[in-house]
Amino acid sequence: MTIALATGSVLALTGCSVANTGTSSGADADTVRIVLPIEPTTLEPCDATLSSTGVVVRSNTTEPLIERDPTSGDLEPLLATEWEATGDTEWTFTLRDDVTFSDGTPFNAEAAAFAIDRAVNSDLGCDVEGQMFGDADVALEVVDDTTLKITTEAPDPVLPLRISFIEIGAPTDASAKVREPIGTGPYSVGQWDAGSKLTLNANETYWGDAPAFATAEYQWRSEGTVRAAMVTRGEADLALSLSADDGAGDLGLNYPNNETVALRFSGDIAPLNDIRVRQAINYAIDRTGITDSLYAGASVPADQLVPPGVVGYNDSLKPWEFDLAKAKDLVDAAKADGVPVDEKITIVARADQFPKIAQMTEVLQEQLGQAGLNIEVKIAETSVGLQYQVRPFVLDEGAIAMIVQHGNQAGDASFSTDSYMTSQAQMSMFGSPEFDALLADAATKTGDDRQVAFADALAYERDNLVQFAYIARMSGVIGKSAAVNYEPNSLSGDELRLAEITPAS
Amino acid sequence: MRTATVSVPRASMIDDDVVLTVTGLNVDLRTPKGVLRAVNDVSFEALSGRTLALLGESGCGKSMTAKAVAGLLDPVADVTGGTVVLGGTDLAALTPKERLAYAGPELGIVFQDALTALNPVYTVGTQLGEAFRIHEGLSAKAAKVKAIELMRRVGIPEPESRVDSFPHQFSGGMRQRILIAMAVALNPRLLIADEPTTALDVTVQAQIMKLLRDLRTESHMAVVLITHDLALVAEEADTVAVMYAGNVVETGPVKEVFGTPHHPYTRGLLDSVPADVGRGQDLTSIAGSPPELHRIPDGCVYQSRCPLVQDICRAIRPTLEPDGAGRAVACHFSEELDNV
Amino acid sequence: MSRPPRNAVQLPSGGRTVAPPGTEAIALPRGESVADKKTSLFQLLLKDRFATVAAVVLVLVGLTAVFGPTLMGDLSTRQDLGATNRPPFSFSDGWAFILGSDSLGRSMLARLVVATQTTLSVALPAVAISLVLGSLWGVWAGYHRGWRETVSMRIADVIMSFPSLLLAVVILYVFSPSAANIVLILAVTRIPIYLRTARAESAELQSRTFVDAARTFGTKPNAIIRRHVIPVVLPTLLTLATIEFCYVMLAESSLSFLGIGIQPPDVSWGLMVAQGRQYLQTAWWLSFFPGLAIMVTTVAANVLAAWLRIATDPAQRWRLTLPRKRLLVRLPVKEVL
Amino acid sequence: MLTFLRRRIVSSALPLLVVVLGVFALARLTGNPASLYLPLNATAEMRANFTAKYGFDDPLLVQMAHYFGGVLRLDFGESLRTGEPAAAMALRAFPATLQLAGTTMLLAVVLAVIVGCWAALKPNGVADRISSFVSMAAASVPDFWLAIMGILVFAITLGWVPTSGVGGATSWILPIATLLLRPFGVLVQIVRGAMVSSLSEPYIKLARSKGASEFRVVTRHALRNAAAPALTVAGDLTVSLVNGAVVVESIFGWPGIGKLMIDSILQRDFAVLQAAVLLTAVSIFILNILIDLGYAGLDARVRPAGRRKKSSRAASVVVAEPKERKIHVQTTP
Repeated sequence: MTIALATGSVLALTGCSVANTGTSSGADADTVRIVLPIEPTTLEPCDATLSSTGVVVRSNTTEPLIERDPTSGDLEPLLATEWEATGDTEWTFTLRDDVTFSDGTPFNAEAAAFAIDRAVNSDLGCDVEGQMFGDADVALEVVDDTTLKITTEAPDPVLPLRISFIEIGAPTDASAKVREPIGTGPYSVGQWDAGSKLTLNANETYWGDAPAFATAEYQWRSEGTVRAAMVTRGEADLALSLSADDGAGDLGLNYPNNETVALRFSGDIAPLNDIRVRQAINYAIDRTGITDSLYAGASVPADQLVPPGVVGYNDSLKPWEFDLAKAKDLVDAAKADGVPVDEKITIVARADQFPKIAQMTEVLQEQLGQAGLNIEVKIAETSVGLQYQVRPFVLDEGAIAMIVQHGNQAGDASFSTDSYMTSQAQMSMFGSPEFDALLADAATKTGDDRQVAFADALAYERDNLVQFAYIARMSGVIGKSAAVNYEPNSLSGDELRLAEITPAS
Repeated sequence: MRTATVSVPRASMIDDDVVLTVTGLNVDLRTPKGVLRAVNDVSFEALSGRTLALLGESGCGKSMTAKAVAGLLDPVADVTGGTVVLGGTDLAALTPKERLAYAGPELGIVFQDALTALNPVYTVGTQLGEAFRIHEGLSAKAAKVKAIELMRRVGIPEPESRVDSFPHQFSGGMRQRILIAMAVALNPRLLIADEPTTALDVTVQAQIMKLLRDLRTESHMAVVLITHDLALVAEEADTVAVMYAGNVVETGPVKEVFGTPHHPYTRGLLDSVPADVGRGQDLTSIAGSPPELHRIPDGCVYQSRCPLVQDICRAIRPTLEPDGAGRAVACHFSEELDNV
Repeated sequence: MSRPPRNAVQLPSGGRTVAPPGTEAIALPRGESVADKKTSLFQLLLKDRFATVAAVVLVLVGLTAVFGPTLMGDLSTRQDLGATNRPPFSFSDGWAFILGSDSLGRSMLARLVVATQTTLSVALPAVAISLVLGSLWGVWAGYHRGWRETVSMRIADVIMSFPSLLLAVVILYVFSPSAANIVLILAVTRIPIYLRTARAESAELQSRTFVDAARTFGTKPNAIIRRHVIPVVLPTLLTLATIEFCYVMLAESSLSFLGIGIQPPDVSWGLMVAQGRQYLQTAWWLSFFPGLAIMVTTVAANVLAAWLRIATDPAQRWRLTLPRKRLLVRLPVKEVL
Repeated sequence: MLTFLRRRIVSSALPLLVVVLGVFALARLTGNPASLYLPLNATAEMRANFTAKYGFDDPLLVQMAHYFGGVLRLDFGESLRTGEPAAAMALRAFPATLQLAGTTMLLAVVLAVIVGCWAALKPNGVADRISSFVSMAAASVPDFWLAIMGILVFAITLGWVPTSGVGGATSWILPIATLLLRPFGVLVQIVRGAMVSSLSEPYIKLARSKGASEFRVVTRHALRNAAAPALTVAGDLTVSLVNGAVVVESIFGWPGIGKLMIDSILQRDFAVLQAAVLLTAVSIFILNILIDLGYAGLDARVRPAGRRKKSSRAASVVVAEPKERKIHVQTTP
């Protein structure tokens, strides 16, 4: 009646229809369908270190000069065929000569230099700059079409590793980011219906082997249950970022994702300023209980910030044992020395940072409480959580034990220690001059010396500083339908190489 | 007043035909205190071209009787006995659906409060035309023409321009005319007028009663006038049925009943009207108030207020006894009444 | 036409207090005394099985909220990582685990009981605050009309078109995500609902005769509002409040879903449903029981409110007391449900 | 009518401005978004650059002046997240939400009218109780729970509908069903209540006395009168659907304005948030005007000033019957 008419007219006002109304179900042998937790905000190659962007972009639409093997950690040639240090601060890269961008623009040293300069030296605020280069700029010299010289301000033994994070996009605007870049990868950006779907098409002029699927279709759903459901129902071939309880069942593949979860202490604020309290916390945590009950045994207790396979990993360190009595003794001892152990310690966690973070927070509160500490919890949305996580820190709320999750994707411990351990690091709340010196020394070393130096530094942190209570080495779950073959690796959440996916039949 | 444009009256062309016969009508009311008898064994006849008045105080069951005849009882009230024969059909035996065919063409009803009885969201034209649309299947346009004719018939000025107005844009008297127009739209045999003038002031009341009278004469309808106004009954009705506590206590031609009341209640009513009291006589009123439905005594319904009450009145309820001369009364002592 | 006698006397009305609509002309029993009326309201309640059940449920929920947390002690927080997600209705683990255990091995029953208090202590104050503020404001605006009405309605427009989620994020950012702040957010964002309804009713009432009459006696506006407007508007607003009670519980649960609701270790039904959604496929009971609790409480509140509305309305009360023509009795309760 | 519209627009412009100003100020209370957009180990210099680039260190009034300067040139700023024009993002997302909300409300109203009328025919009867019980129970289930359960049952177990996404007709079923329940439940109560009181009005008896069938009585006479309160509530519910479809949109991957808004809030994407709020506020404002017009269409008594063709006629009639009018006035005590 009239109400219906009024509502009807509202409906009619909407005029045009929802952008894309093509159905998304129904398997197509030429298309691989992937469901992500969130929509990439951009496909800009210099932001590919953001995992939402990188998972689509890296080694799919654009490629770096060098890529790192996620399993062995070795650097492999890609757009560059070889590279060597040609001076204290100078590296020379030899590039392929048979590559063109998907729009036909030739790939050469000029293009590579443009891309690196744009990512590292410009004011664009590229994510890769912040992640990998910091304030340091690099000088680029194009020797000829296939030779590129890169000079750093200070000696940098891991420059090739850093370079491996720079995706090379076709020369475009140096002063603005591009949403849909042109690259050299096996795929190029097809249709992007913002909000609902993104399609990549195979790049017909690709220099390497053609990928198995002609198109790749990305969708995004925020709920893990829904992503899992899409795979079980055959609406998607791969679903990323699942958890054990999302219901993917047999279609869920576990893989270690290199992420380490830890409690990071504000070691300058009482009562966390006493090392015995920090040690007590380490003893009070039932790590096995957490990994078994919350993660169904797919993750394991963590012993240090970096996972095995990373340069600097110390394989002699073992996870702290669960010993409540010892924890209580340590707290009592601190108390006897006048440490205000009754002051509250707030466990801060970022909501939805990783699966079951809220439950983990509750477990930690319970377990630390049993050691005789006064624990409160605060689960904050990301923006608020970041104020506790990075400088300038929130310092007026008493002692903070922040739950952090760190993934070292670069394969070198220096990337972790620079961010989390030196006393002035962006995400470290305290340190010591001795420790800083150890790390600085290690950073200049190469080869086996580097491994030993960082491993010793990590042992020093554990014995003398206790900046962290390491909790779990995480694992990820990818849902995979029976229609495709794919073997997840530690990088899968950040770099999902479409070329590695093949039809099952 | 122009009338000729409306279709030829279907009601009887001559007066004094029996149009409606109500016999032994019982209406029960489901209430929190249990099932109560609201209308008890009521019988009357309505003749074409004549007006029957149902007279009584508020709550005596006269409106309930009218609604039972019209089939408009509330869900809590049920007809539990008796017949309502209109033009040869017992309406009480019909299903609500079958009744629809009679509502309008055979029977019209005029309600008391025209403002609430008219639907505020439709124009009067729409509402006037509705009966034609329902029963004669006319188009909206044709129904509107009929509506204008009807408005003219009941004396509403400028009907062509007012047909699209809404009820709230009319005065009280005009609204009542519209209600009457609706009731007579299909020239029913029987018109029930339920306190049609109570909400109006005296001058308008007279205009409305004249309209009703004219319409009755024109189409030889039988009119059942429901009122508590003795003067109105005296002016307008041919016969009267006096009701008390759900029962008809006295009935007969108005002149006779009002002239020589045979029931103490009728007598009491008449005595309380100043105009009928001779100079020097005391103005009386009936002591007490009518019994509530769940406290109606076993014997005579009027026993608690009756000046003539005897033991027999408390034991046996008098039935309505016809006197053979067109009158009937329900009182053990009706003959004694004249001597009081 | 002869005129009716000017001095015609109209007959007196019969006594009546409570009448079904349309049965005005029938004398019905006179009203009982006030004391009688109160007991009869209770008796009336007992006559209506639906309403009785609803009342019992609400009383139980209320008692649980008041005494439950004390009775449960630390049972609701005692974790057992070795016995997580145990299914419900197994008697082997003792009464505390009759509804199973949650993802940290805590007793579902104990947590539901403790959550009752949090849930009600968010929902009830939120509804009460917005009801009181919104209604008074609306009645005031509607009574005075003019600029006060216009300004109030535009303010309501502002609140209505304001994204309540932004407000939630801001308040939780500037302050901390506590139950009190969630009450504040929910209360503020729901004020316009009452404001608009109260204004409309009050604007209509202020032109009525009995308000006019009060005005001619020189009664002050506030007194008129208090004595004549509010009592008339109140039933509508209370009905609205019952519906809002449901809305507020759901909104709190939606905030939890978005991670900005009640924060652990506090626990509310909404938070339990939100957290349990991760386990829908493996442990349905984690979100099912708290969801059921929300539903049962809401339905009970609405059934009782609907009943109360009829029971306190003189024009409708009779409906409850009628002997039925075709009785519900013939239908077993199960089928009716 | 034009006068009414003009007055309505003028009196609503200010609230719109207040909404946008409020969103502008409140959003900036939630802190500098730099840490969200920069790498975790970004240097202080990068932070300073970012802040300066977007003017987040300017005084609020300066930022506001800057923003509204842009708005006057129809420049609503760019998204921090995607770099796209904020207005384009909001306009792109809006139709999806409006279609979803519009279809949902249409269905909710139609169903609620049917069920509400059915319930009102016998107040307190079996139908009334069942419908009241079912509608309230339906409306009290948390929507995200319902959405996920719907996916598990109807998409996975039964395979009738797709799990999520915007596609063919079947992909609309679950989101609409999820969104439908609350408006439906609330509207059933409202329609029922309004119908009960409308059905007890004397004009219903009048319609019956004309021989109108029960269907005609309910649909033509009672419903039209009961429509006004239902319309108000339906309007409010539509507003909360447009504003509050966040949960359903996120779960079903529906690219609507609710999802855009919550993402913008959590990501401190101020320009997009402002554009989205402005767009919804304008649409709510239009909706409210439509509701007012609907009211006027439903009931001549509340027709706003300005459309005076008919009332001039009414006035002339009062003049034509001065006597009756006068007497009427006199006899009113």
